[in-house]
Amino acid sequence: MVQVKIWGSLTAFTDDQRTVEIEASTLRELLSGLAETYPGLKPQLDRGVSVSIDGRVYNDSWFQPIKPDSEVVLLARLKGG
Amino acid sequence: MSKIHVTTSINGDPTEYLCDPEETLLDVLRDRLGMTGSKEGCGTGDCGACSVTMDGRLVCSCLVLGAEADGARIDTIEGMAEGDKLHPLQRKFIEHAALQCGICTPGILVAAKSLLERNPDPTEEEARYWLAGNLCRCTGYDKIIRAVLDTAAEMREAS
Amino acid sequence: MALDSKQQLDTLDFKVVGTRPLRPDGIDKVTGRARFGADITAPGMLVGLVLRSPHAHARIKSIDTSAAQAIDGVHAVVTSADFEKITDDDFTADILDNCMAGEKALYDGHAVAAVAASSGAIARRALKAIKVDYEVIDHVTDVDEAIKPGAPVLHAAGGNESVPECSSPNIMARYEFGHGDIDAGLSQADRVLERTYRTEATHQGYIEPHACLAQIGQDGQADLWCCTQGHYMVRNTCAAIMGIDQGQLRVTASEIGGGFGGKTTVFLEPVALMLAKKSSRPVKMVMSRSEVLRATGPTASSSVDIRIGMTKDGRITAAFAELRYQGGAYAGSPVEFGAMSAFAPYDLEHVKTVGWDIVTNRPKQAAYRAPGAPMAAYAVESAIDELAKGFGLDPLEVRLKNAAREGTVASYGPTYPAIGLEATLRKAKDHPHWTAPLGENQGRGVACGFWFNFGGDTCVSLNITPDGTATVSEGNPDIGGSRASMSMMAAEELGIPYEKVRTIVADTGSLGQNEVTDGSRVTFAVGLATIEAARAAKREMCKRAAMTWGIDEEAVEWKDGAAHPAGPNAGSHPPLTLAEIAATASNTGGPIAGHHEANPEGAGVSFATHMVDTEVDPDTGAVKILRYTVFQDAGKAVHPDYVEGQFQGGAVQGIGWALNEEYIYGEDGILQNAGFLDYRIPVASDLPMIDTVILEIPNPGHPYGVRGVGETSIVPPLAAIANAVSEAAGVRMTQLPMSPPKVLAATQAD
Amino acid sequence: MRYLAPTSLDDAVQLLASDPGDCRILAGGTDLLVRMRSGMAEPDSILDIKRINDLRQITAEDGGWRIGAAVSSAEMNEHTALKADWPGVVEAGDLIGSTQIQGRCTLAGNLCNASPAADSVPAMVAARATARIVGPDGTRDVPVEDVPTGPGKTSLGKGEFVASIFLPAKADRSGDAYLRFIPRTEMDIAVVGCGLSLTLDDAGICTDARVALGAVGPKVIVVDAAAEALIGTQVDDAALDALAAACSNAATPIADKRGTVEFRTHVAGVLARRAATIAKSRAGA
Repeated sequence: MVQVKIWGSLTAFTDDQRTVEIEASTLRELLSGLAETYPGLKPQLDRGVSVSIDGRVYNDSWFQPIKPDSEVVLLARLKGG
Repeated sequence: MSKIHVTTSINGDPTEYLCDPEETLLDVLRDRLGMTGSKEGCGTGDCGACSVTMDGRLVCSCLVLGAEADGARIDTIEGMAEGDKLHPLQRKFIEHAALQCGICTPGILVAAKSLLERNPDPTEEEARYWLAGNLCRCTGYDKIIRAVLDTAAEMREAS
Repeated sequence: MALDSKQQLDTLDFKVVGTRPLRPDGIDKVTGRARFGADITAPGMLVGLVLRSPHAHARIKSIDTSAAQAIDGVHAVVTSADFEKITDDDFTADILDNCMAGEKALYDGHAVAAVAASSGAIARRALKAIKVDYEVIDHVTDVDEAIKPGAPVLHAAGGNESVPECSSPNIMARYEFGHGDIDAGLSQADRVLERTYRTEATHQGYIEPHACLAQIGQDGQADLWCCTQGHYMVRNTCAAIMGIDQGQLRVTASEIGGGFGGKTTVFLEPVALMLAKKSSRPVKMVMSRSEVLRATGPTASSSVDIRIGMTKDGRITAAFAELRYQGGAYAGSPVEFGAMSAFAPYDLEHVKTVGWDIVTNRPKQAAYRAPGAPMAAYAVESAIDELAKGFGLDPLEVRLKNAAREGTVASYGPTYPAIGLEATLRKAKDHPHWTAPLGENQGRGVACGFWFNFGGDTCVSLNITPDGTATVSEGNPDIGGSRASMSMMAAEELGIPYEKVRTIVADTGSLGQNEVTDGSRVTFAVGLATIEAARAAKREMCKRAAMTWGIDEEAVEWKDGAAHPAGPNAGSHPPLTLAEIAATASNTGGPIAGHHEANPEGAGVSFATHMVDTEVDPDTGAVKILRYTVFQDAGKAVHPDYVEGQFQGGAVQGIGWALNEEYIYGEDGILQNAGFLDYRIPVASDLPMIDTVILEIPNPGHPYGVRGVGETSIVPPLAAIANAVSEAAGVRMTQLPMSPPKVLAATQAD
Repeated sequence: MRYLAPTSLDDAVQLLASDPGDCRILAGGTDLLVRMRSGMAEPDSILDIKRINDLRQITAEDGGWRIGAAVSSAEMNEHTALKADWPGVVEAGDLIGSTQIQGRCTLAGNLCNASPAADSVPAMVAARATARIVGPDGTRDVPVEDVPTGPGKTSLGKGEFVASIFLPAKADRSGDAYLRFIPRTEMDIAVVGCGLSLTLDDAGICTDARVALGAVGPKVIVVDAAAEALIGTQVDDAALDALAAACSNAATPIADKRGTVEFRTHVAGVLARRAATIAKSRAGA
């Protein structure tokens, strides 16, 4: 299980939990696991998120490995100027 | 609406064109003569990207009618280098990285050349005020001013 | 792992990277030869112009284009009725509605129709002949007014699922970040500062107005030339709007005359394509400056409430920010980035930010250099400065005391790897600027800033020519010298001189998908792809050398621009240079190339500290910038001149934002200053030289340690200048811009 | 649209008088072309006066200077003797727009454009300049302050235009100055402008003064009370305080995108004080 930290306004869809546990070994499994376990997150996941895995930010890479002890943080999807 | 026949000199080349009475010199240069080195950033004389000289006087070509060029001598960025020899300002702008996107560069070079013709030894403040009508959004002007002052020094040494 | 790669980076011995060669597009740009958006022409092209709403908010009851169409020389008229409705993609649907208003005109300048005619004069006449029946409705342009009960509503559907029920329908989204317990933290403070800060909307102010040329054949094959930060984005968006295959639309990026985020979306391009389709002629469209200001994408205006607690020795005990950003008439203000970045420079036990995305009757905002971060940093850094000075503490020391470091849990969630904030603060403290004497009515300000960087889809193709030079094709418009940087990295990797590499920006038919030039990503991501493409070419060249020598590929290594035999079984062969291998390529298997397609992730975050001295004229409130120094971590400065240029340009855009730039709307909701005369960007005489100090703390996520540098430099200036002006004027300034009337009023009220 | 470029003043008068439609005078064009581009002006004809040689001259006349309506600010700035006599007027012209604009813009054009914020107008008014107006009914000279009547409006009759500006002979021990306030250092329209001239006697007592304010009313304001505050004084701090108060008092500004009522009112006094200090030093005090 991976501990996923989510941002505050998403806790409305995770029973007020700031950290949720998802069975995942890749980014893809993480995102689909989140959507399955907490369907309320799906609209935001569909609009896009970035994910910080051990301090590095990933936007798209489905097969990015996640270790059980990885620090995983959901971020608003980054864009720039 | 009848067109006006204009006989002029552009960068030393005898040039004739027909233009509408309300057409600006900038439009003539860009759309009729294919000289797109002069840029339109505002069309109201506020940005200087269209700078040319007319009888040696620095002007915004967006605020000159094409018809007014009759009998005048117009000099544009396209005439700044002599053949394959860049004007010292052009060379120094590249050396000092005084351009990023480059859209303001032609106007600034024309304006800076006009400055150095009148004042071969400008202070930083004089250069900044002379070029105040040439907007640059990329560089913060630092490297532009350095390039102008360095060119002035080099040209003084050479003369 | 990180440490190993850091050590490797520290020992890299560069030959080309870090030098300052001349940029390859320099001569074109100093001679007027470079072709920008409005410089492109096609035989038989028509002039396209847009009719824009004169109302801030109006229902479009009907549009009668018959009189316009009847004018000789008018070849096409387009309204929203010509476009298929987009029902499955809100993001693109909003872009289309912004390009051509559907049911309502949502802001002054919103496009409602367009014409293509044989001349500009005829097109202007045609615009006047279009009759639009508007039902004018109440409007709102202020961010705080927009969420009051009874405010005019832009979109009846309201916001998304993140918005609490019963909120204003003008709230599109809510974001919350942070950790800890704010109230508990505040209770430990010796002083809690509560203030509201406001910033006005500003425009990127690129000097080149948007321009494009479109043509489309009866067979559906289309070509588009335009000035953009991302021609692949233009292709994909236009293809979706026009209902054509992406592969059928080839987009070529012209030289780009500035963007700063403002050219990361489309405004004219779909309209030009539709006009071209209806007229079967090429159509060129060029915006006027007033159209650029009224109807492209300025940044958000903001209203930010801050609550920060500090102990008298300068420790921040808790920090809270509530940020309200209006992003114009559609969802999507960058408030989430404001909320994520606001406290990112600090190591805080109790921190919370709440962001509200609000719509108003203004043009749809577009990204502007570190979108959303400068306004948040302005509020936070102003408050920290006021607290520090209130306790008589050194504002740099206070920042050092609270600075985020490796291992700090960032306010937006993750734990930081090695970061460069502390280094910029120490450099600032040791710099002579910090201790230089100040005169009467003068003040000094400092502030920190943070920005994310990212990678994104990237393709690079590198080809070795038969005579032994290299060409690099990349898919990102060169907005400030990136072709030079790519050539440098390719030359570094191949071991050949910089002059032997030429980099071009390829059209959408030549490479795979490329993310927009944004997120400070190009030197990082395209640079990484260029290095990998060069490495692939080197591997191929080593293979060719091995074949030539009749030895194993593994027994060949690439060094100083040549293949060398290496290892115990390689035997003795004179090295084969790149040129020698290229010369025999036809004999050894054909042309040699390397390419790399990837979505490089793992860009490092970036920090900066800015320091500025200002003088305030106590009689008029006029502010003069006396001295300015930027301290920023670049990871590795590939071409230091252009790194400095990014620092300087960002700082000066920040100076404009802080002092005189603002969108001014009248009571009627009409933009009052849609021109460079009254939208006052800094001119040369407003400024001193902008000094820069480049720090190089390598980014372990990049082979050369490169970090993005383009955006961070606009984050600290707003607060740094506000802190300096507040000190000089003797009164705390909490609203931007600090235009003379505001400064004078503040000093006189004090 | 027609473009007319007569080479004599008589031809110009005749062409303008006989033009059936909206015919605009083109001098520097720095206002007219901007208006045309924005659609605010759609003239039927444009009459370019720059090919009339007389109107391109700066000539000495009765101890003063006659400045043709087609003389640019840059040309005035390069005229040493004119600049020595009326530095305030020349500097005012030199503040209009950029270097590029100054190569084209004219005093007459700045006057006839009738913007309340015109930089050169308060300076000309302070210098007691007159405008020579030509038209189908002959020639008349009027004080420049009587030419603009309100924003964009002038007292010029049908077929009339300004052919030249006359700056009178400079009195001994006199000096003039023009200052304006803008948010940036260049390129802006005046938020407040103040033109001021004064004359001192041998003892340094002010014997004559004239003060004019721009951008704080619908047209240039001549502030007699401000002049009176200086006359009879050594232009000392007390006199400057009274001057500043009189100017702030006379200002009747509006609030707009360029400044508030309070700001303009206050700064009118600040600029008057600073302009008086410069004029005083130019007068030889």
